[in-house]
Amino acid sequence: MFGLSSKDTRFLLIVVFLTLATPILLQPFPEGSSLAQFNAGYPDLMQKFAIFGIFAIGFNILFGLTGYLSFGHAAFLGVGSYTVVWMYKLLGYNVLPGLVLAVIVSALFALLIGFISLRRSGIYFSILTLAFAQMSYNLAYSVLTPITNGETGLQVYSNDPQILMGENSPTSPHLFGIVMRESTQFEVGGWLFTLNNGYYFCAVIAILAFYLSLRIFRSPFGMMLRAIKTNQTRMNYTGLNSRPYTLAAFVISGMYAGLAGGLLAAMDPLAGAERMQWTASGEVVLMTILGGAGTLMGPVLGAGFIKYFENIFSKINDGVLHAWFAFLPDGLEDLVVALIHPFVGKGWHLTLGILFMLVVIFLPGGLVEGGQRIARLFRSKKTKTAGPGGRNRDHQPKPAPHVAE
Amino acid sequence: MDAILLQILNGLDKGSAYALIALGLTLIFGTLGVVNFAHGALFMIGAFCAVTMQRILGLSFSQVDPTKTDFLGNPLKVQVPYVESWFGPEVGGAIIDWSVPIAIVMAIPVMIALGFAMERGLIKHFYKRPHADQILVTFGLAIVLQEIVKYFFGANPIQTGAPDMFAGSFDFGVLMGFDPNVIIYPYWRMVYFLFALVIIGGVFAFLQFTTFGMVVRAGMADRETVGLLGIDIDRRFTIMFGLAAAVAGLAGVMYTPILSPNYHMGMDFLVLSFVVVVVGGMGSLPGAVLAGFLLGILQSFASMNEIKSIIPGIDQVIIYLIAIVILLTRPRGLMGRKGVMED
Amino acid sequence: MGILEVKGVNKRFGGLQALGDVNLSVAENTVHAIIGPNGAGKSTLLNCLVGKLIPDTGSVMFDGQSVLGRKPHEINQMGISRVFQTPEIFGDLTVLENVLIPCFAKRDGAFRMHAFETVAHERDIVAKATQMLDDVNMADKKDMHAASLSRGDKRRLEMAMCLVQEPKLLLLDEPTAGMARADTNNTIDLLREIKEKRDITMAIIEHDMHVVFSLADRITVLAQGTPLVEDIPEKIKGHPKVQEAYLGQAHG
Amino acid sequence: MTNSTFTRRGVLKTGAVTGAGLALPTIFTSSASAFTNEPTGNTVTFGFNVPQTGPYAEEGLDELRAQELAVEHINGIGDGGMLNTFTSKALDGTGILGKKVQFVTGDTQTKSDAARAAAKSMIEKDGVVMINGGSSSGVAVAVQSLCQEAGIIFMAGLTHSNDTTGKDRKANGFRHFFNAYMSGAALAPVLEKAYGTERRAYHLTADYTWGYTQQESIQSFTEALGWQTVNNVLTPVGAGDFSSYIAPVLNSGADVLILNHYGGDMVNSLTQAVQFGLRDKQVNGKNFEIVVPLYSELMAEGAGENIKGVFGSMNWNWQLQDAGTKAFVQSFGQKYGRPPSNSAHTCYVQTLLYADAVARAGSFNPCAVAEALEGFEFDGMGNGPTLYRAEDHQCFKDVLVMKGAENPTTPFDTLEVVEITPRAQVEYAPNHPMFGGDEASLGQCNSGA
Repeated sequence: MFGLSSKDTRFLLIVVFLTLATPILLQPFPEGSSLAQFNAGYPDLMQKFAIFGIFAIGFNILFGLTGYLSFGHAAFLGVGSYTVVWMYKLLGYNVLPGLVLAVIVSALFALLIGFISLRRSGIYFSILTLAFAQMSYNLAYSVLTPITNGETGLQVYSNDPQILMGENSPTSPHLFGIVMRESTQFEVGGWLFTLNNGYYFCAVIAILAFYLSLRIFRSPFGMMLRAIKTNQTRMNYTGLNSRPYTLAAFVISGMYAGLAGGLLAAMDPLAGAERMQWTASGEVVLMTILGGAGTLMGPVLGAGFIKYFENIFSKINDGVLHAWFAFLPDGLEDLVVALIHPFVGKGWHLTLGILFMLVVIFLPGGLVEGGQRIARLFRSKKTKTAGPGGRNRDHQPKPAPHVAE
Repeated sequence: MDAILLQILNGLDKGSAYALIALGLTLIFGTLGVVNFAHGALFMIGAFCAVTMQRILGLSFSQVDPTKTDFLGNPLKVQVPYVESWFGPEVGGAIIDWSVPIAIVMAIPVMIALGFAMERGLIKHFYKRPHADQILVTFGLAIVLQEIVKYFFGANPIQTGAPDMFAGSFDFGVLMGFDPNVIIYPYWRMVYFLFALVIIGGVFAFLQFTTFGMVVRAGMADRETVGLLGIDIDRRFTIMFGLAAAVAGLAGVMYTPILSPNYHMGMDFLVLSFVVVVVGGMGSLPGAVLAGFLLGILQSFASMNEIKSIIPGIDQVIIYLIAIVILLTRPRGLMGRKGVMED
Repeated sequence: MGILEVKGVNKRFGGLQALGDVNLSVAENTVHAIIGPNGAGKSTLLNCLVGKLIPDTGSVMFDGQSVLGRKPHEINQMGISRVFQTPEIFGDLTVLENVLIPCFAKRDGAFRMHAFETVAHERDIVAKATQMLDDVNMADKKDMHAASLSRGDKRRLEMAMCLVQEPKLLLLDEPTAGMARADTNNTIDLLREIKEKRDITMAIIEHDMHVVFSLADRITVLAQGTPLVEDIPEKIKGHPKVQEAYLGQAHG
Repeated sequence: MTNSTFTRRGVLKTGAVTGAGLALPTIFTSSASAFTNEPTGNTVTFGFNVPQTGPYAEEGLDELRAQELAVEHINGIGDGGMLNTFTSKALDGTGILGKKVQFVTGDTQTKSDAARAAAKSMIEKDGVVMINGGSSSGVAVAVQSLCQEAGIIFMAGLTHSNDTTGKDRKANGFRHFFNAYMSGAALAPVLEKAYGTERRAYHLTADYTWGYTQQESIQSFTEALGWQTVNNVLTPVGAGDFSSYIAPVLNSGADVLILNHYGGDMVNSLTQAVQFGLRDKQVNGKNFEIVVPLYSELMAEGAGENIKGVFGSMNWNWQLQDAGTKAFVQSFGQKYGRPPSNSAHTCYVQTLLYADAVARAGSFNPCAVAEALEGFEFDGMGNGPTLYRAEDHQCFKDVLVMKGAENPTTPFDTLEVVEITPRAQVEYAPNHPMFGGDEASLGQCNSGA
């Protein structure tokens, strides 16, 4: 189906299901329970999962496949956002023209930066991309204030032209009248679920983006990209010109980033310059490596992981801690709270840093490898009970690790 | 002319800091082949050694001064540093005043120990891992280090002044026949520049003239061969890591009077120092130093009003612009070797 | 007129004359060996043929066209494939994928944006690659990680990757360097088989006389960057100049 | 099923006890709400959005302390602080309209994006009715427009840019803190008195929106005094080393350096300017002077003794002697062992003002609250008689001119109050050109219904 093998189709269907069911899956705890703090099923965070998932999927097409480590992808994210907000200002709040243009503009921008940066490889390439992105950020923050509105961030003002705005057009981002920030809520027992238009818009695009990346991974083009990562010399002596391949990968991943940036502005009509800072570029690198570079699902997991930390752990303050451990005797309660205190709330960076280290030390393949290990553990238990037939596995020649999963 | 001289002077101490950090980064990269994103954090820890020394020397006991009241209206508790009560306000005050230079004594062992611990405990396991993994793990470490510092010292910049002796500035202009106040240069920045020269010279001399250094240089060129000679290169590389950490730390200690330290100063310097290293050429020590000073001076030039009025915002992007130009014209930076970090 | 014509090629590195007035002609469907002691300029000559180096003067014509100034991938597309001293393969890919890539390169040229096709659906190409692996007796290893192959198998795979492109000229850079005797013999067998089964021109740079005399139709002896003699193997064997050049190191 | 623009929580979070929500096996509960996050139980949730990481984390921490204290006072815990001196007596220490106040916190990271994400999460997930806090103008403007869209009230924390209540003003947003224009208006007479009218000023300005507005304000006021502006140099944010900007100052013919910097930049640029010996120099026969238009206690602490004798302005300072200030300092000092900063003060006051407005309006409906705040006159909050102007939601009150103390005895009295500039002197028309002119408009109040 969809031009995919049956295994990939199954994989895709699982991803589709998980994406569509996210608003329910991420609300495992009933409202009002003390663990409700950990629920992540609210629109903003779910949108971020989908959007940064797209960003990371795109980044992975470049980094995961070709091995070219770009430290400047945030520039495309920012360009995408600015494009969409400018379209709001000029045309109106329909997100479609902005998103289409965001992808086009970021593609052109990526073509320019990629054309220059890809003249070098390795860390020299990384620094070139970093330099371009930092220049974009610094200029957007200061000198280009007339275009970007600088530190405040680009937003829509009432005196903007908005020539396509009708009398009854929604006054916030929408797709032909479907307003992004509107939600449908329903309650089941103590559980409250929020089905947000914006999230589903992002989710559909994310699924398409994922499907596209799956196709690229399985295509001859994707194979060429992996070949570039492995051995460029052989690539060239096999009659293949690696430059257009890497440039194409760079532009594609730039378009993904532009799309993600555009979606950020489609969910929330403001574009800040910090989106282009090197820390934002670094974030997508971390997401990809953390999840598992070169795997299909890894970057998405990494994106979810980091965004979850940023949004959920940072909100656990002492008051919340005290509420959790209220059942303990006073002295003990204070001690436990004091012990946990440095790691949550404003200390969420610390926890994140420690987790980076733990993951990379113990799971070199990222979170995906963790998942695979668990699966293998599960499988080996099963094969043990299944009898000697399953044991042969280990003695067969080791098949190449498939890039999927 | 005077404006250019002035900016060269200003570029020198900025360049000194860049060069020192880049030097350490290159030592680690050149010897161990590890991309150390925690190097900025080492610089920051060095700076906080100075803060700690200031705190230690300023350790005080409270004395109630009944004539004054604090903000709640209670009698004011005056903090009297122990050193002042031991040695008298004169000598004691002088000791506190000199806390930044004194901190060097503390910073050297602390940084070397930290370097050893980092290398043995963490970096060692990452020699054979891809650069991406090294980046992730050292970046994680950098976050952890800076969060720990933040936990103890807060997020605010902390004032750590230079000794009073070095307060104020020297008028170079008068010396060279210009009007007064045309070319002034703070004494402490001169100290910093000289200090940087001493450290850089020391590192080069160490590598050039000691057997230890020769082995390390050989190891940088060809690790396997040196290993085959039966020389325990790993132990030496550990020491090199300690040395690199100490260089970064000392750069941080002495920089505190110029830049009040805060917990994220390491990250601020990290990106810049990587640009410096790459412009110099990965793995080239002279390249790192050269690029450090070059970028420092060019950045100062770009800050001149005359230039800013022609190209607005040039001072914000000059470093990156130079990096792009150099990397496009010289594929491996100013003095880079072939084949290093190109895959 | 040979398929490869090298005329008056000079190459200097600083003060060192690496190649001095090299003339060489490789006839179609022959195996032409280039031998010579270390530093004779064999590798430099090879690099001039594949576009890695550009000669200072002289011309290199392949199949009636000049190769000078072309990039390695362009020269490959003209029909020259190269086997390296240490096998250059795609280590992270499977054995089958390693062979698929040259198949695509042959069909689609130096670049094609085939991002929306699926490898598995390219049945002709997969069949061709599988057939090739079968030919070199590696069909059973097609799903293995190329990096995990033995050294001999890597060489075999690299050869397969070159052959599947059906090159007009196959360049081999010391294909048996550093091999044990048994492996060397296997390689000789493999090359002989290729020579018999296919219409192919080969140029071999080699150190090992055993290999050269087992395979070559013609031999050029290179010394200090200049061709010393060129002749059939039987004549080369006893040639005094060759003896002189190889004095003390008859077998490398 | 409910359709809502921003999420509303029907069920309350009351700690460990799971209430009726779980007991009732209701599926597809529906309850119409009049406005965003209408509190239905016996509690109401505030959102405190402050920088907890990044360069302003310390300031954020102090804001958080004050907000927590304000919540205690509203709920009747502690000594009541400024509620005792506040002229409006609508709050009685039993919460607001019979509901206890609870709060959630978010981390702005001093980035517009992160601040909006944190604010959205508090609105969507925690169901807050009001957001308070922040330590930079970019963040304030970004969060303010978000609150406008969401239909809740935004009570700005520390934001000094003219834009917040100028061209970016919003019907749902309110600012108690003073602004760059007021700084200029308050500083000018003091500068005239201290340094005369024959001065030549050199501006170093942080290269972003706040820097521009402050520079513009100060320049216009100093030029009105007769001062000349020699140059205005934009410096990159977070430059760290400002030496190449400072070094040419002396030779430019200027005799006053005005540092339009804040936070770490201000600490560094001031420290370095002093290190260059600028303040020991004589230019044009006058002592060279430095002015830092916007002060904060934490930055003063960071700059140490370099601020001695340097003029600047503040919204409020704990050393004031009015009853409101004393009550607040007492209450804050007892709890945290340190006097509050002026950003803590503004967040504390804003929280109380919001609560009071709700009590007076008798509703949490943002439009009703906004109406209660508009044109509200009050006293007893430490700034003298204060007006929340209806036209632009800016508070008008006295402004403090400060000077670095010569002989501080504790880390907390590094600044001393030089003058309390009366409110009349810092007032301006709502359509002042620096505040967006005639085009600036609050827009319509949004309740999210």
